[in-house]
Amino acid sequence: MIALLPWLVAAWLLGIGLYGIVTSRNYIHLIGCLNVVQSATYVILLCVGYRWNAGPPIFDPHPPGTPAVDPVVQALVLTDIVIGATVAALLLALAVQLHKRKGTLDPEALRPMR
Amino acid sequence: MTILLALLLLLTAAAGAGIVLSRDPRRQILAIAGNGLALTLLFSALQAPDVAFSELAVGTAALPLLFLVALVSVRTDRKSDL
Amino acid sequence: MTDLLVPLPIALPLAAAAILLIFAHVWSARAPDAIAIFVSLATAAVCGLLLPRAAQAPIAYWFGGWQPHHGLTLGIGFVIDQANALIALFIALLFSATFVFARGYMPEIGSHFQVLMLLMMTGMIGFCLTHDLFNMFVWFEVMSVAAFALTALRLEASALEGALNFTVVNGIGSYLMLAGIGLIYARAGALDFSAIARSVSKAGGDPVLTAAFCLVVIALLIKAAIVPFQFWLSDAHAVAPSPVSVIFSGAMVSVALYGAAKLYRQVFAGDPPVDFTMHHLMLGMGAASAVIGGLMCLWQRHLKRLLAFSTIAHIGIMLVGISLPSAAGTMGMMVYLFGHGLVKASAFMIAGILLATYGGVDEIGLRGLARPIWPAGIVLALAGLLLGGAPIGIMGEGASLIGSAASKPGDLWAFAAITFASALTGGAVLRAAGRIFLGLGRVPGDEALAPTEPEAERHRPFWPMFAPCAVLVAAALAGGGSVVRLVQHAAGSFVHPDAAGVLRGAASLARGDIGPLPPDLHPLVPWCGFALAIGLAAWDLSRQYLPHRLHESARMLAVPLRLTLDAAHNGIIGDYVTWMIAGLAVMAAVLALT
Amino acid sequence: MNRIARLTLFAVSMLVLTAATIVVATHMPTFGSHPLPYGDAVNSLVPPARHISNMVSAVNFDVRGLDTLGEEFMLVCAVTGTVVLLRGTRGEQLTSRPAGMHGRLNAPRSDAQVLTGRLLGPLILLFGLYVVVHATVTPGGGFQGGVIIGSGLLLLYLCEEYRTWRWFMRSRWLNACEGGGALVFVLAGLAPMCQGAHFLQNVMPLGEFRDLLSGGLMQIVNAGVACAVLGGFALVFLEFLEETREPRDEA
Repeated sequence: MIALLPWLVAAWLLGIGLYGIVTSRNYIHLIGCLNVVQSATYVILLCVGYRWNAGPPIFDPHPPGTPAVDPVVQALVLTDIVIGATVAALLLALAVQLHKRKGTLDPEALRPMR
Repeated sequence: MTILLALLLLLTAAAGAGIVLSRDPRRQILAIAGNGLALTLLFSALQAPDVAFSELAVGTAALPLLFLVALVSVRTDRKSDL
Repeated sequence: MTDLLVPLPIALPLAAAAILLIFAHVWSARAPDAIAIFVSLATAAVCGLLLPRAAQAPIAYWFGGWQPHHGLTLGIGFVIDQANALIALFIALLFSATFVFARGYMPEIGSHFQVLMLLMMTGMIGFCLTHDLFNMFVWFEVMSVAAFALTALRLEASALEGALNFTVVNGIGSYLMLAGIGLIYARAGALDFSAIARSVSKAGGDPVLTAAFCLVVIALLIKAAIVPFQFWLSDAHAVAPSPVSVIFSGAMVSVALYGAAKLYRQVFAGDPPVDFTMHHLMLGMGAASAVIGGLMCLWQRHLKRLLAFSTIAHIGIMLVGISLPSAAGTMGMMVYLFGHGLVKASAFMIAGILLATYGGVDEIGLRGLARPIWPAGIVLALAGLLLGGAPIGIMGEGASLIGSAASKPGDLWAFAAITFASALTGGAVLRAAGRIFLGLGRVPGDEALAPTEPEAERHRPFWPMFAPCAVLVAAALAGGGSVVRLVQHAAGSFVHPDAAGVLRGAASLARGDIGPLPPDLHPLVPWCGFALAIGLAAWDLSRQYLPHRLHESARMLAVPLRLTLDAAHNGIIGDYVTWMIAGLAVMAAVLALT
Repeated sequence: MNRIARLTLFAVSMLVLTAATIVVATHMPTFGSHPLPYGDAVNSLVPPARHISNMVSAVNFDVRGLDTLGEEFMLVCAVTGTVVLLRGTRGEQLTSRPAGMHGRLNAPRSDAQVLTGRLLGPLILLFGLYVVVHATVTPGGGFQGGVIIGSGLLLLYLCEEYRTWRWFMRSRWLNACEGGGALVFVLAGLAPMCQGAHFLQNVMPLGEFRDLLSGGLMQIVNAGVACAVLGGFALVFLEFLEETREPRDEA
């Protein structure tokens, strides 16, 4: 079961995040849900690089050559975290400005120009 | 180790659902911080201290702060409906 | 020498953007414009220098000096074959023209406009040149994030809404892409294209790899605005500042599609489920985008929104080109990409000129007003002719390549769809040109009132804005033969890349051949679509002379379809995401049933 | 679509996708025990080649340094975009000067608050700096340290007076910090090319294994990243906080 659990948890996060986005009635809440979708990618990447009975890929106390998990996916997730935080900041800025213009944050009360 | 990982994965799943299901943005900020903490724990268990560290800095501190500040900006706005 | 040149197309604009930002408070009003024009031209020059070198043999360059050894790639490589170099050159030139067009566009935000535009250019160029999946994702994100910010620059409510929809939909797309990259890494243990291609050919038909392909390609199709992922595009393009729309339609969406073609031809080539997805599902999605985009285009009166829908239609045509089994389709798509980019960029520039000069782009509201700037009208009409399928210039060559690749018994319906769609868009643009610049097609009653909110862009002198768009449209008219020759040479190593050579550390020009081109279409065929375009424009422009009842009944026939499509493009983000998920599910279902 | 139609379509699609997910999940390589050729190669080849012990930093700043370059500029993009969007209505003039003293954000701070802040603030900044310089040895690095410092500056706001805080936080300094860090990264990439090496090639002396200053060029890249992240995060917080001013402050 543990073999499937990481992938199922990732899929669950993806699905529940998308559910939140689809049903959200507040842009700030929606941005939070987007973060949930993103955490699915963290879980996938880190679990792909995991290895039983291996240490972190930092050879500080232990010498190089001891079994270690994959450092590459960890570097990818670091990049991913920056992307998530900055996109969230940008989205929040958009939401704040939109609230100034329209006085509401409800996506369904908004109609872009036709 | 297996049990711990499984529990942490389930905790992450629950924390993610928590963000989605807390529809009130004020309460959602707490959920976001909680999710950051859950992810931090999961990442440490997955032997990724570097990532856990950034998730701690970003997910539990910077991101909730950003949401908080944005929420305050929205509430400062005169036409507020929150 | 070559080694010195390869990093420059990304290093130059990045350094320039950083410098523009550091001294943001120092620049005089004109300096950032001049720097941006200079840097984009310099980037174009570097790409131009790389082009003949890449034509001899693809250039493989390893950042940080991490050459692959023993077939194992550690670092990130750029592999510049002729196709990549051509696209990078095209992007840099298009940005140069846009910077000239946008001179003095937004002085109030200082150098930030140029910083964002330069970073978007870098993102696109990096996206095209890189040979590493995750690196491709990073550049894709650079391009996207810059695009998100640029969309909302005008800060009107509609611009903010458009940007929010754009960001959320594309953000979900990029996370799906990242999930796909994770799956690929799980199976292949590598991120380099050639290394992944090796694993794909070993593990043929593996569901994990197929799912990964779908996830990655969906992100690219979302950016390329293919039905049912297209909803964000019309909201975003219509409200973005005109110079930004020029780039969006001229390069961004088609570059994403180019990325998809590259993944299909160079990484997942020969994987049976992927082949099946491309040849059946993607062909259908391309044709659907073409028709839906064309119809919506015909029904718009807001010129920028009209052009945005025509982009959806033409991107659909390009997707049809990629998904045809024949390599000539892929080659046609590349030719079409250049032609469409030039034409659509100049059309959006005309819209920008109208906004800057008359403070609006409502077709009916502007009727006959723009007579004094008649040269712009000529360009818009030319753009309409080219979009409508006139078999001249770069677009004509591309369309005839795609058409001849599609004119096989099984694919004739796709051929009919793309001819029809391009006639629709051409008709719409010609109609707009006739109404705005010639004052044809008087509209009775309340229809004449503009339903759109007033909008205006900063007034700038006409000729400096007009010059770049005249140059672009002239290039699109005149460049046909030479672009076809270049692309024909490039398509060989694009379709049959030398993957083994890259892993050895030295790529060579592969079998340099895409096989015999399918026979040309009958010379009358393209003119049929073209005649339809003219007819559509004439029908609407001459409606005051037609019997009212005839016109009215024709309109009523289209009403149900029009209402349905309008209702789908309602600007509600929840709906857009639902459509996207439905698209994903259809993809999964089709794959499961085979 | 109305709400019900949307939820129905969503549910049906999710049903299909759940089935697909299960198929894919059962075909995934076994969790925790499948080959990882790329990671293993990094773990075995890089410590002797680069003399550093933190492989994640090695991948980030050296082996896949180009990714981090792109990521840094994406940060620049997002921050620039956020700043432009938030400044839109205020204009830059108001941002470069602190607003008037009245307004709710200048509420008096209690002594305890000020004391905590004055003790904690420097500690956090020091900790951030520590994290930055230990990039090549222990977990952490320019990115994490930059975030800590950038957000730590916010603490100054919470416990000092608004005026004092604004004295520290000038958007042009932060701009220069952000852009400067990014520029350092590009230059660190271009400099090795003067010696005929590749972009971002680590041609500097590599130092001792596990030494604080090991890693050669990575140290410079790391410092650039720290600056860019620090400036970026601080700038975003600054602009958002300016947004919380009462409208009458702007008069």
